[in-house]
Amino acid sequence: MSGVGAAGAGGARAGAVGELLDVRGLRVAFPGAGPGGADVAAVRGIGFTLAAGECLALVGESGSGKSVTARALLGLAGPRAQVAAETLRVAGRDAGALDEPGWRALRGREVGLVLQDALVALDPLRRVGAEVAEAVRAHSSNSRVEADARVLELLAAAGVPEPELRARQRPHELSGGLRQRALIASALAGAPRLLIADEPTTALDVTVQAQILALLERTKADGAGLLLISHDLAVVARLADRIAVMAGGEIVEQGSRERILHSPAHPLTRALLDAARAAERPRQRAEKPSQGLGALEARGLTKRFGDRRAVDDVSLTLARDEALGLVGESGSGKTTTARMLLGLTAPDGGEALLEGAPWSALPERARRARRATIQLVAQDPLSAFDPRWTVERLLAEALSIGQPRRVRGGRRDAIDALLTQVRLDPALRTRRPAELSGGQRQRVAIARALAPGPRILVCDEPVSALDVTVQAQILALLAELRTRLGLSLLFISHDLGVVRQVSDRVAVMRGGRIVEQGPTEQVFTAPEHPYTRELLAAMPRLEPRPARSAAISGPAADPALPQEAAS
Amino acid sequence: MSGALAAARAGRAPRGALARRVALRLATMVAVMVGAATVAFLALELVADDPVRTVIGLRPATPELLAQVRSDLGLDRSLPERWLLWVGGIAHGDLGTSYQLQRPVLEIVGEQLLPTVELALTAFLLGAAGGTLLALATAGRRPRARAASGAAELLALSTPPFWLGIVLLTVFSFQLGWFPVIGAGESGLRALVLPAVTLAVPIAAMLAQVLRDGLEQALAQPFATTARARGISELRLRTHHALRHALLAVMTLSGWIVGSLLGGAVVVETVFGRQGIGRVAATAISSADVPTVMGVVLLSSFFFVVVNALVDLLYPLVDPRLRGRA
Amino acid sequence: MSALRMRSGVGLVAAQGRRRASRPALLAAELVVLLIALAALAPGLFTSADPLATDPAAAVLAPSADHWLGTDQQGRDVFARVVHGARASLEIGVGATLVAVTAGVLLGLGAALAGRWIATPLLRLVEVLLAFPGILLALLVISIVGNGTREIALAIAVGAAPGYARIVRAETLRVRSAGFVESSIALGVAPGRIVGRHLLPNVVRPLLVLATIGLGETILAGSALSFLGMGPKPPTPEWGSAIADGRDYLATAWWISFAPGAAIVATVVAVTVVGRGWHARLGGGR
Amino acid sequence: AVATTSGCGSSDGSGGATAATTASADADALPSGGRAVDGGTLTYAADTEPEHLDPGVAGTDAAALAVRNVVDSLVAQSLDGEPLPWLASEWTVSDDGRVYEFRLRDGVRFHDGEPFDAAAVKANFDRLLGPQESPGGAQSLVEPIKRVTVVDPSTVRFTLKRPYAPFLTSLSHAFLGIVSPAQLAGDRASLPTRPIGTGPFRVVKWNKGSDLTLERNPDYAWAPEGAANQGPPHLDQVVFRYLPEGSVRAGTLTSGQADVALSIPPVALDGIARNPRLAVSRYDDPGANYVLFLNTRKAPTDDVRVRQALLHAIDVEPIVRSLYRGAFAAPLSILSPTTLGYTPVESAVAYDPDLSARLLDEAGWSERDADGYRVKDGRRLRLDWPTVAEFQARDDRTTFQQLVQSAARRAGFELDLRPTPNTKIVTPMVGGDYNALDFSNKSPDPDILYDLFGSRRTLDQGGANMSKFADPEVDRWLAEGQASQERGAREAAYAQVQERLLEQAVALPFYVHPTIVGVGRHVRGLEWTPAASLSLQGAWLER
Ligand SMILES: Nc1ncnc2c1ncn2[C@@H]1O[C@H](COP(=O)(O)OP(=O)(O)OP(=O)(O)O)[C@@H](O)[C@H]1O
Ligand SMILES: Nc1ncnc2c1ncn2[C@@H]1O[C@H](COP(=O)(O)OP(=O)(O)OP(=O)(O)O)[C@@H](O)[C@H]1O
Ligand SMILES: [Mg+2]
Ligand SMILES: [Mg+2]
Repeated sequence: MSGVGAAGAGGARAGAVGELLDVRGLRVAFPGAGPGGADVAAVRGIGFTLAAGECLALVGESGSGKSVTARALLGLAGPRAQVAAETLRVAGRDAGALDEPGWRALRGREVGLVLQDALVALDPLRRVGAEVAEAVRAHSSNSRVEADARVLELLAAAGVPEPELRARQRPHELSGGLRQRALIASALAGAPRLLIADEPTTALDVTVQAQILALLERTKADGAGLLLISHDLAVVARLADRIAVMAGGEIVEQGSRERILHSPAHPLTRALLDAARAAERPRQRAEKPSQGLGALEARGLTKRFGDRRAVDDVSLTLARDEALGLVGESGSGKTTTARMLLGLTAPDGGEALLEGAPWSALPERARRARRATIQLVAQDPLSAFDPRWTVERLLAEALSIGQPRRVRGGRRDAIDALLTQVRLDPALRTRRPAELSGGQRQRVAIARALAPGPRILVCDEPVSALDVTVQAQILALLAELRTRLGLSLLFISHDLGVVRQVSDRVAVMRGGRIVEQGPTEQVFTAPEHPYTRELLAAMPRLEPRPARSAAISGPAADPALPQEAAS
Repeated sequence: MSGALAAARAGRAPRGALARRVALRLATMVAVMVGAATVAFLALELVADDPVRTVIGLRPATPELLAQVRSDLGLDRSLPERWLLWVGGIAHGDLGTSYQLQRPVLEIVGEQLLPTVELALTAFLLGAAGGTLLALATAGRRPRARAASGAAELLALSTPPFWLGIVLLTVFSFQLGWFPVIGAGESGLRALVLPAVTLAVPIAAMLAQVLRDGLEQALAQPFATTARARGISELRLRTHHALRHALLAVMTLSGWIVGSLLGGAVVVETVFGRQGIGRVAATAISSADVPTVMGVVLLSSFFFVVVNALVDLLYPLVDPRLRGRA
Repeated sequence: MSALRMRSGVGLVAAQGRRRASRPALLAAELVVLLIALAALAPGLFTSADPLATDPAAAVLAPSADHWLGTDQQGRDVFARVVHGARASLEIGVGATLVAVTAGVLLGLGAALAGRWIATPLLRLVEVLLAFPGILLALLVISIVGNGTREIALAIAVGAAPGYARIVRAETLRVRSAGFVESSIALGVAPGRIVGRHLLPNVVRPLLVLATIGLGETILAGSALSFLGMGPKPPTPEWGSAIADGRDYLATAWWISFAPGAAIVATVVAVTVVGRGWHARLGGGR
Repeated sequence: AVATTSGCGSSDGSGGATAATTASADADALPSGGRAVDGGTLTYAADTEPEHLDPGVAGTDAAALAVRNVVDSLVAQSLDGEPLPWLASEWTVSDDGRVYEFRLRDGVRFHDGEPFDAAAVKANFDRLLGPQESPGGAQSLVEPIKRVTVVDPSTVRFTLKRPYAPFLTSLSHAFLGIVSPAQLAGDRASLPTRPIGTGPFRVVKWNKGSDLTLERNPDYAWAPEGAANQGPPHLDQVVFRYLPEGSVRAGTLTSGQADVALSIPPVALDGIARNPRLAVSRYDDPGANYVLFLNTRKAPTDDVRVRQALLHAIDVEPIVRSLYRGAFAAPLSILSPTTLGYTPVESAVAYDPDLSARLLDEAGWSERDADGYRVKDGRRLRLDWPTVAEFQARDDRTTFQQLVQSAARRAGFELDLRPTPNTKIVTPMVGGDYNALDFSNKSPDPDILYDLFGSRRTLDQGGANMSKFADPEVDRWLAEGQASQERGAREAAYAQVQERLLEQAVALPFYVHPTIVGVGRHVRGLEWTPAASLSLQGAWLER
């Protein structure tokens, strides 16, 4: 055995304390942190327990208080947080009575924490090895040499290939999956009996996601208690023994995995389940044969950044009225392709055609008149809006494109019509982007894209920043608008499930190239390219599939170079 | 696997390209320096009074004398010709001859360089140490201490430096007698204290503000929470994690620091009657001593350019994320 | 040195941080700024004494009921000088800052957006001016244009402009590649509109806040120039030159240079606090 | 005459003459008594650093202050203006006043071991008479000399272009001190930083911008006749420390860091005078006082009534008294009281606001505008007064000028004070584009008036006639003053000049500029020279 702490330590201490976590009536508030100085009650009296070797999953929508709960268990809710609990026993100690040194003794040694933002949870300026070594040395009198040896051991056990090399690198030189594993290694360095993992797989590609889940599974098997936090039921379905569903700072439903998955009581739980299942269902709509001329066409598009080919000889056709999905892991060149198609980035080779006419080859001046035809819905709507503009002004700008100045009232009606079209209350007209929720923001982005009356919509990861439930709503809206307005849709996502719901045809990208292209159901049910198969295998599912485990556990395709960092 | 790739990549960068990059950078540096000196040249030559008149001042000046001085100073040549001569001179380490002192500019500047560098360096070290300690001690802690030090910093930044210098002198030299103004040798070192402190106070204040801000930002980052979750002490978190991040913010200040050291020298050297470039510069400008002004500007822009280049080199050392980007 | 502080734009961006002054502090600072502005516009509201009236017989009197802040070397009422000095001091501070910001915006936008043939020389010019120590630049300009209040403001502005230009350029480049500008391009918005409606406001607003901080620095720069004998021409009441003129009296008649010094400190601190407060109010980092 | 006019930055030396009647120096205040002991370093805090130490090229007081200790002159002068033997042991003057023959002292050696002889003297003067590398203060001093001849190794003859009474005074000047002929012939490059003379001290080290160290010449045995110490100096070293800030100089003195401090700011005088360890001593500079020259060629100051009105409108005395705390005197003439021929002209300078108002009314400036300034034909009575920024820090002149400005305002004058950078002032000055200019002109001889008011001595002609004054009678008197060898005749001539100048209100006397030093009481044996400078040759430090 590689000796990852939890096994030995867990064994030794197993008899001492039964329950690792005993939480009752936990409340966390941030006084004065809300809008207008109101108090924020982030967690409102929740309770749960966790035993060694067990996994409790905390699921719920964004903002429901999952992370705050996790941090409060380690006394790290922040200087402004007010934490209160009827009972708060962590690793057998009464956490309510702990002072700062007491907490310090608990942290790392008894309880390991894997923070939500894996990509930024390691100090970017220090070597990965130093980060892990710090965890090792914080709780032992190991010499530097011993600590270094232990670091390598830990990294290897966490499934990091070439640990000597990785220990010497800095976080930005590691892919997201590797970073997440290094982070878990550092959390396990003190051989804690309890591991808290906050969204350990969000923002990772499906293949990498699968590897991390496997690692956590092993940790649990070694005897440590695991508190797993996620907003995605499909992700936790595999690991959790028990599931607690949070909403608005409260636990609305708690029970065994089977109970929650098969007979959910709370509507929210059901919504979460529905969202997860949608990805697994085959597309309902009948596929239309692509008709006539291409609305948008890529011919051998190539783009280099430095000596790296981000997009390499990509040819695609988006037919009229068609929805084409473009999938691929992070850094595979999806966004770059889209930008070239939109005429925002000049291709180094090849050409993009818009409705059969030259497009990327034209100067911007000539393109401007036709821009109304093709519109973009970006991944991150917040950055796509001028932060100081109101919704009204944003939409007015879009409406004014290519149209003569309208009378005030007319424009206002047009704005209201747009908002209604995307199912938004026209009263939101006066809000600024920062004052909208993620789902509302994305709807405004869609409304803005619709304003000039486009025939083609390019959506670059339009839902990946959203909750699963909101995600589902937006996807439904897009589907509806498409049929109602007769739009052609280029839909980009790294999430296979999402693509499957939306597209008529799918193109799979990897390393800048299209490796497979075909009708959606054909690609999903009978993938030809091994890479497509690998992607599909890694897709998290509510119901475990028996044949997949071998594919998951292999060290497999870590992107060789730091792609997340660069993109 | 990826290591091999990275190595291969590094190997691919041809050595010639690196040399070309270095050469280009050096050329840009020199161009900026010469450019700065040229600004002074054009300004003084085109707009100021006749330099010959200024040089002679109100001494009796017959037309013959005027003509003689004009040719002595080489002012009988055309403007572009003089500029070319000057630029040509730099290549041979000749910065021309001061109109006012009738000595080679290189010599004048050379003998004043060391005291200014000594003063500036001491001030910088004092300022950096003071600012760092202050920031470390107050970042994200006790609101009252933070407010007090914040107020002190604002005060320090709002005080005219010559005034501060005189006050420091009055108290610490004239009243308490701790640090002499007049001193050489061993007491010369003590005589350095007050001018250096005068120069260092605003730097320390500015650094403290920027550093504290950087520290607080770093301490609010997820990696700081992760580090805390490992059970390390607060001090270690500050010194081993946050400080380095804050340093990045400070490095963007380097241009300002160089400027404030050199510019501050003008005032501080006058107050304390110290040797140095600053005083030479002030007198040279006020007497339109074009070659000397150009020499001083060339030199001070040299420091600016060099420090900027150093910072550019240091950035990737402090922040490895920047490595490998051109 | 203070002449240089105004060039610290880069540092200031970093310095102001996310910290927000407490509400009462901000309010007090706004009040101080208001009072100072009022003094500059209508000094008569505060004092009826003539700031120019000399009286050798009443020179260097300590503060008293007649002269709240004492009298100076010329027997002029120090309080009146300080109140009336607000105008020239602010003229130098505000004037220099305005000129510097305007020039900085033009230079910075040009260097960021113009074609290579214009942008590159502009960028080099900014670099060259940055490399030129600010106080020397100011002295140089004064030695050329003379030293009226306006000329001094101009001289300081020349030293401060390149710092602003650099920030404007960096901000412009940042904002230009921001998603919302790209969205506008994708929408087909005309370039002129993009610059006017999206770039400029997003670049200039944070700059204006910076400028409130730069204002204090320009006032200080003015006083350094006075110290070097290049201050505004007498008998204009002005704080910087009042400190410089009173420095020999520091040990014997502290009030002569203390009062204008306090005025400068109060202005700089208040303006800085207000600037930071507004910066935080306007949405911090963006 | 020594006619350098750049403000106070003019020349100084050990020549000069004291008006017998006026006691304008409190030389008594210098600490005295005790028995001289050898050794020690004297630290001398001075305000301005010399730009040059080469006596032949230097041109400022600051240079003279340092150089005087390094080089000796042919003659010296007593405090009452009599020439005394120094490097020349005796001399004769021809009847026509054109030929001077000097017998040189034996056994004098330069610091480099070279002997001092007639050839050395000739070499020095030939250099000054030949084409100059850069014109300095010495230039105008040697102007009257036609040639210098070696009669024998210990006799040298000067032939002048015209009779020139102030010649011996000129020769006593530090700028005509004799440097080693070996240095002149060989290592000239070291002259500006390390002149080699025969003086009581030699230059050791000059840290430009900071301090200058001189060291005792142990072989010195040729002090001027009448000097208390005829042997080598008592002090081992003299360190001049250049501190431009007045308060800092005063501080170094009070804190004991300096033994002597020059130009103590008036505000600090009381404190120093009260300090039992310190003393203040002053000596009025000879030459022309600090005055405001009025341009007689530019409106409105071309009207004598306007000039007179200004003269009578300003009560200078209380201004000087209050600002300078009694350390400076309000003058009654253009010349300073320590100058030969000084003649007070009380009536002409009297404060008389009524007379002033009458004169202005007469001249047509009878109305006043909203600001209280007088106007004529819609134009304001505005006088353009550029000041040299560089000199403004002296004597708190900025303050003084503003007090004058505000006094003039009461009479309806607008004095437009404009501190002007050096780089901007020469052209308007030479071009006559001003109404008023303020300068003081230190000089050992009343002949300074020739340069300041001689009709052919305008600025564009290399003179210093800033008033652009031209009066044939004054020219005649000035010529008489130069030519006559007789003291009484000279005094009479200059008296007439002074009266005429103030009658015509060509210049406004502001104050008599004294050299003020603060001295530690432990410093003994200091002596004032007639050029208002302290001689360090006899100084010693009490332990
Ligand atoms: N430091 C803080 N100050 C103020 N409010 C906070 C703070 N941290 C969290 N909150 C608020 O507490 C609530 C719960 O936040 P939490 O981060 O626990 O959500 P979450 O369930 O983890 O969501 P996500 O899935 O987006 O991570 C949110 O409304 C959040 O805005
Ligand atoms: N402006 C750029 N400069 C340099 N490299 C770039 C740039 N834009 C993209 N790249 C690189 O090109 C490659 C493809 O990037 P792209 O953004 O198209 O990927 P993606 O498939 O959209 O990934 P993600 O899912 O993370 O958005 C990546 O390796 C990225 O680092
Ligand atoms: Mg969370
Ligand atoms: Mg992308």
